Amino acid sequence: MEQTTDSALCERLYRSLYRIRRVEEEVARLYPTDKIKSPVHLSIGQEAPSVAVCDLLEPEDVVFGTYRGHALYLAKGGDLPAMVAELYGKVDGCARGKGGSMHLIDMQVHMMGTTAIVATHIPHAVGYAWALQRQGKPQRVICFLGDGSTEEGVFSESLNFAALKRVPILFVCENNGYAIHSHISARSAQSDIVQRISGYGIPSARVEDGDIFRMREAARTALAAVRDPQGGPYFLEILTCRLKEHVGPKDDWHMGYRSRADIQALLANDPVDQLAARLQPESRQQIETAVEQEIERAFQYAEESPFPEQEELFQDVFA
Amino acid sequence: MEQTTDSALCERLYRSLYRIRRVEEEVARLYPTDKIKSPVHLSIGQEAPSVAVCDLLEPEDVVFGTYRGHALYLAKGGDLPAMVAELYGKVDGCARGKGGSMHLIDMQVHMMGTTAIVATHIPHAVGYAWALQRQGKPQRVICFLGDGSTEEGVFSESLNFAALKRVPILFVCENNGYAIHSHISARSAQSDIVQRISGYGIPSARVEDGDIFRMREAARTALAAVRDPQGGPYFLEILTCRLKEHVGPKDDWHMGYRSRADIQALLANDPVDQLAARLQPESRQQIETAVEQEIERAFQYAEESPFPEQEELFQDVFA
Amino acid sequence: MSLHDGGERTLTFAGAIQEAMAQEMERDPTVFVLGQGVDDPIGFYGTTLGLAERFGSDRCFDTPLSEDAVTGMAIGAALAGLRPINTHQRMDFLLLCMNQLVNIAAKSCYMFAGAMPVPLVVRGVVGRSWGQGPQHSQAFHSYFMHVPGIKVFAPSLPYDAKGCMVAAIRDNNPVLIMEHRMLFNVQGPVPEHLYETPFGQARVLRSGDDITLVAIGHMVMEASRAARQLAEEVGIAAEVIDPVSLAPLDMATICRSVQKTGRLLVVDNSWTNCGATAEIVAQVSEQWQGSRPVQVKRLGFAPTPCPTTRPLEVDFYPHAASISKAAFGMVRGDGQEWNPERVSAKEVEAFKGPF
Amino acid sequence: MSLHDGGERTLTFAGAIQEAMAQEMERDPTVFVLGQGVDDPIGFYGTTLGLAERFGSDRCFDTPLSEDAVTGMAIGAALAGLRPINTHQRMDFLLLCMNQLVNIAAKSCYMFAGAMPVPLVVRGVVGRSWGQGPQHSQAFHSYFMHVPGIKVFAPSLPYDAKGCMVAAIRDNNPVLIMEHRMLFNVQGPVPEHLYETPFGQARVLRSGDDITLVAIGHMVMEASRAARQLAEEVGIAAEVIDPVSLAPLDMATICRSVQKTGRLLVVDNSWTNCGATAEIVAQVSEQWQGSRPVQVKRLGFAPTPCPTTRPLEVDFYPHAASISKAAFGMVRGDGQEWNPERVSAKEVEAFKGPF
Ligand SMILES: Cc1ncc(C[n+]2csc(CCOP(=O)(O)OP(=O)(O)O)c2C)c(N)n1
Ligand SMILES: Cc1ncc(C[n+]2csc(CCOP(=O)(O)OP(=O)(O)O)c2C)c(N)n1
Ligand SMILES: [Mg+2]
Ligand SMILES: [Mg+2]
Repeated sequence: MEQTTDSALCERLYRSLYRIRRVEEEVARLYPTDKIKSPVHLSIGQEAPSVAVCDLLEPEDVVFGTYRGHALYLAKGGDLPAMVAELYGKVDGCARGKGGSMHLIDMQVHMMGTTAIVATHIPHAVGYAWALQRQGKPQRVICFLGDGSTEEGVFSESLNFAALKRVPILFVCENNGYAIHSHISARSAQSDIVQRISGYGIPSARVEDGDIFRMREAARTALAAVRDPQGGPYFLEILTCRLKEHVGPKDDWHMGYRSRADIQALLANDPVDQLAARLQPESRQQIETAVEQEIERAFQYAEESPFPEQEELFQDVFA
Repeated sequence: MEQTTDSALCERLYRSLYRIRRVEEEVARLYPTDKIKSPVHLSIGQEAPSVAVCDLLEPEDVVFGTYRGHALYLAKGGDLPAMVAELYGKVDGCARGKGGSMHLIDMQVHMMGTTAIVATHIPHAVGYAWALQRQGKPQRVICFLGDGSTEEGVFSESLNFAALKRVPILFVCENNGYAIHSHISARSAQSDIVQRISGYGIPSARVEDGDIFRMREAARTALAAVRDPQGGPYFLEILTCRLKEHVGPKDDWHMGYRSRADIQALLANDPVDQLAARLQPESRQQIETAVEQEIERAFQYAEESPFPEQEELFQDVFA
Repeated sequence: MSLHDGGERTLTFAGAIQEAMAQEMERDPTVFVLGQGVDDPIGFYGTTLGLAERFGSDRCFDTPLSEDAVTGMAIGAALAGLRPINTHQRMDFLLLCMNQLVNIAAKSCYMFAGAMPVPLVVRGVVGRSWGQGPQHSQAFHSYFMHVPGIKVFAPSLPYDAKGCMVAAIRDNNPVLIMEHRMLFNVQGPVPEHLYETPFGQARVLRSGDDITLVAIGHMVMEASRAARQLAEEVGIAAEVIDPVSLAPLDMATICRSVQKTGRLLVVDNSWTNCGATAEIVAQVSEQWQGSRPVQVKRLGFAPTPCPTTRPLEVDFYPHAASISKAAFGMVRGDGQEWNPERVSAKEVEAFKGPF
Repeated sequence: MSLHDGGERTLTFAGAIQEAMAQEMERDPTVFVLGQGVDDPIGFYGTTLGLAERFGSDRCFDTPLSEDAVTGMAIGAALAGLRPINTHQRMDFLLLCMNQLVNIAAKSCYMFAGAMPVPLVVRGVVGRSWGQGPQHSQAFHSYFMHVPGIKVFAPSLPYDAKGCMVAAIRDNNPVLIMEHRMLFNVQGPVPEHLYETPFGQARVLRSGDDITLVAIGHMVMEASRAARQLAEEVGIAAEVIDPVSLAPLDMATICRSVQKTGRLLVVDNSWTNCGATAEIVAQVSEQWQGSRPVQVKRLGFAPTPCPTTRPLEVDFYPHAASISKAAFGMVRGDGQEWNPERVSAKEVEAFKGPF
């Protein structure tokens, strides 16, 4: 891990990482009770890209993400109780229970609604960024995407469009090496995604070692390029590692489609542990206690929130 | 134009080029009579890529092309009377009139049926080539495509698949700079297609000057790579120029979306003229006379062929 | 709303669309047009002519051949507060962006409990005639009728071409407008001022007591011809209804007519199987619940892909005489048959391609 | 064909599919399977388990996330003489390859006058329950029924899961098989030998004189429960028909039943609008031509996207009690109402996700 002397930064990043991890651990713990009746795609192990990038964003900046969206939602400042209530299918959920874990949204903090069809959101992000550009708005759009989404045709189409119109947008590819149980090498001859897209004329960078500070530095460079009025799109690939099964709360190392050994280097850099070790014990304690309390309240809130009324079934089909 | 002393080659190429051009000129001439009741996308000006590549093919090699398919159909050895009859919508047409100009086919010479949805045939060609590979068959697949088709998502998806499985296939991109009236620079930041696809790890080459011998040499290298049992896909981009309007028989220089000046260099290398000038007058005369007679017979055949019977409407919906 | 509230001014169907877009772009700076060739010299069958010049190249612009991403990018722009109009030269190409339209545009508002509505207009042209062939002739309105969350217009009159466009642009939801290639040159009264054709309101174009003809898109012209032929040649009075809005669908007007006539013939510019004709017939039958016999019948594409060659293409489509014949059979009973003469369809015959 | 010609051996629906594919792959070396995750430890809900090991990685293999190209590449392989089976974990993802399926697979044979048939099997799984939400719960069989040139199966019994797969693999045309997620663990008799479920032949699962229940896919289970409930609790005898083959559709069997009962209730695992229910009702109504009153009604998804939260999801789907209630209303007349108790659906309740 890179050295940094900025302890406020360390605390901020740790708080965000720890909070995401603990929320998801709670989700995983609760899952077998069947209180959360919808597929959850946990980010445990891959919290860092969202945290690193969002740490540098302005509140007005807009993020688009995927069904694996808890980390991004929380890192961007999304409402935690509303998220948990959404997982519970309750009316106080961020989508009134209609969306569930795969369809989180918090327009207050410019976290756009996420969808469950891989790669569909990529052109939305480009279109949104193009619209902001046209309207001369200063905020920027960041589009998070998985490695699997880069194989969908719409990804290439979107990159071509972004390059053509010099749309100011930052793509952040969270390359965890897998789409469900398929390793990237079974899906593409070129596992290095930055290399695969090199022909589009979009500047790019790749962070390979799981170091959150390096991710953050790369994101800073990327954002500076995207914020430059003469800038255009930028593509940032971050290697990372999903620790749980693709969907659901369990570990799946026993399945045999991957092994811990493959990701030893990334695991060694797990920023939750690393930052924890680096903080002053008291400040760490303070952060963790506050987070635990917040989480407890959030789950309490979700427990107590009612389910939507039957007539809500028919509401909001049209605006 | 490159020098070559092989007069048999020159004659062969000239015959093929001249034949395509003259067939299409006849189509254009006849078009206003309304005998050909379907959209025609003429290849006039861009006969050379098909001729150069097909000159090197084995009869068993398989070609996939587009709705702009007259040149490829003829260069691959497709049945001329059946093609003209198809344009007339007659029952002796290569698709019994059901397809028309956009849907030519001649399975006898392994010219696969062409379709009218841009880029759809690209994955077919890859799948076909993959199937041949799996079956250990020696013949190769050549997939012709337009510059516009490279913007469709399915193009990238297909390239990724071909690279992944090392499918032995030759892509030939006939880059005429336009999709209908849109110049490539209005559609992509990167007009150099070989450059745009450089990240896929597929070897490639680009022929820029319209010289048919250079095209043929590039195709020879490409085919050698694709025929190599250890080989995989190869991408050949050939700059070329459509001289007529996008669809229909007319010139369209007056429309103002392009100018002759832009393509001066390519025009200067028009291989029909250049080869004509290089042949012995007698052999040129012989070729042209034979071609004219063949064309006359083909149109005669089409004229005389009946339309399909009414009940054919319901035939061949299913195999 | 009367078809003549603007006096006697006429425009073509294409001109009416162009005017609607231009006036709305003038009124609302968030409206913009994107699609292949919309800024070229042809101007999308004339419907986008002059827009790029007048409103600038960021409000009317060409796109790459990327139907899927372009639809997605229009959705993204809609989420950012703009009002995109995305064109498709053929509805057949819509099959490339079904995911964006059905999985996203139609669901975004609901899935996020109202927080992400998508005000998007999609224009899809149905090709026909002169050898368009199997892949340039399809009409997929029923695909969008099937799915909640997206509205569907299919105007047949220049008046509604304008009114539907205006209503679609102003609506806060995704709206598909099906435009038939054969209609673009048809002239009709079109008021100069801005007006909206309402969603969910059918138009009774001709009244009659013997049979109800519901026709969609271009088939409205053929059904109107059939109604004239039926009246003039065999004295049958057909009521002709143009639903205009397919989703929502004005079943009340259709049922009121069927209540009177007891006979319903639905004619579509697509296949009947699981199509708009199936839905209309099914709804009428459900509403009747056996209380009184009603005769129903459907006409549409032959159950085959569209052949290219003219003689087969001619049989592929319903037309005035086949509609007349079917209506006659329903009104006069199975015993009698009538083989009416083919009625000329000028807009079809005039079309000499190529596109 | 009897459901018991293989004796008492039972398999799950998923096991029946797996067996069909394995036996066909054994029989015919041109058959192969491709799709996301087909060779992973889960084996596509168990339906592809062991195939890669047994037949090699070129006959059962994983693909990139490229539905469009993978469909196209399967079509290409089919043109080259192979028999691909392409899987989709959700039918919702089929929207990404509609162009290949509708514009190519369904038309290739016709467009080239028989020279390029496409023997392709497409397997689409319909998700349901436990918060699958709006984008993992759709059934698009009607999209394929709409278009000529492609066949559609929707088996509900393990017996037909095998028979349809065998028939689909052997057919020389594109065949879509709709497989419902809730059915995968259902057990039923499945003969070990190879047999084909015929295209265009419906299955009468229960006979009765009062009302005809036509149910599609998973709704066959709910309709059968409703029929039991109706018989036991209110003495109404419902005939239950599973069309099995949706294109071609066996209307003769349905009409024969309606002739007897005079009442038709069609229940689908999709929206009704322009769906399979519309087609079946429309065809019955057309055939009747008013000669005798027949009551018709349809049930399907609520006219909304599918909500994720359980209480709303429960109301989104038709179920045994809502079917019983509707049937009761039709048989006993509008005056009477009955609110039957909710019948438990084990296969739905047992499902605890996540996928
Ligand atoms: C278009 C589409 N195809 C397939 C799926 C099924 N699916 C859900 S998640 C997933 C893997 C995506 O991998 P990646 O983009 O790397 O994201 P990750 O899950 O690793 O975060 C797949 C294939 C889907 N949801 N959408
Ligand atoms: C998917 C799709 N989008 C749009 C069209 C309309 N269209 C027909 S030809 C064409 C241009 C294609 O350009 P290119 O691939 O360069 O081929 P060229 O016509 O220049 O030979 C377009 C846009 C189509 N047929 N299919
Ligand atoms: Mg991944
Ligand atoms: Mg071109």
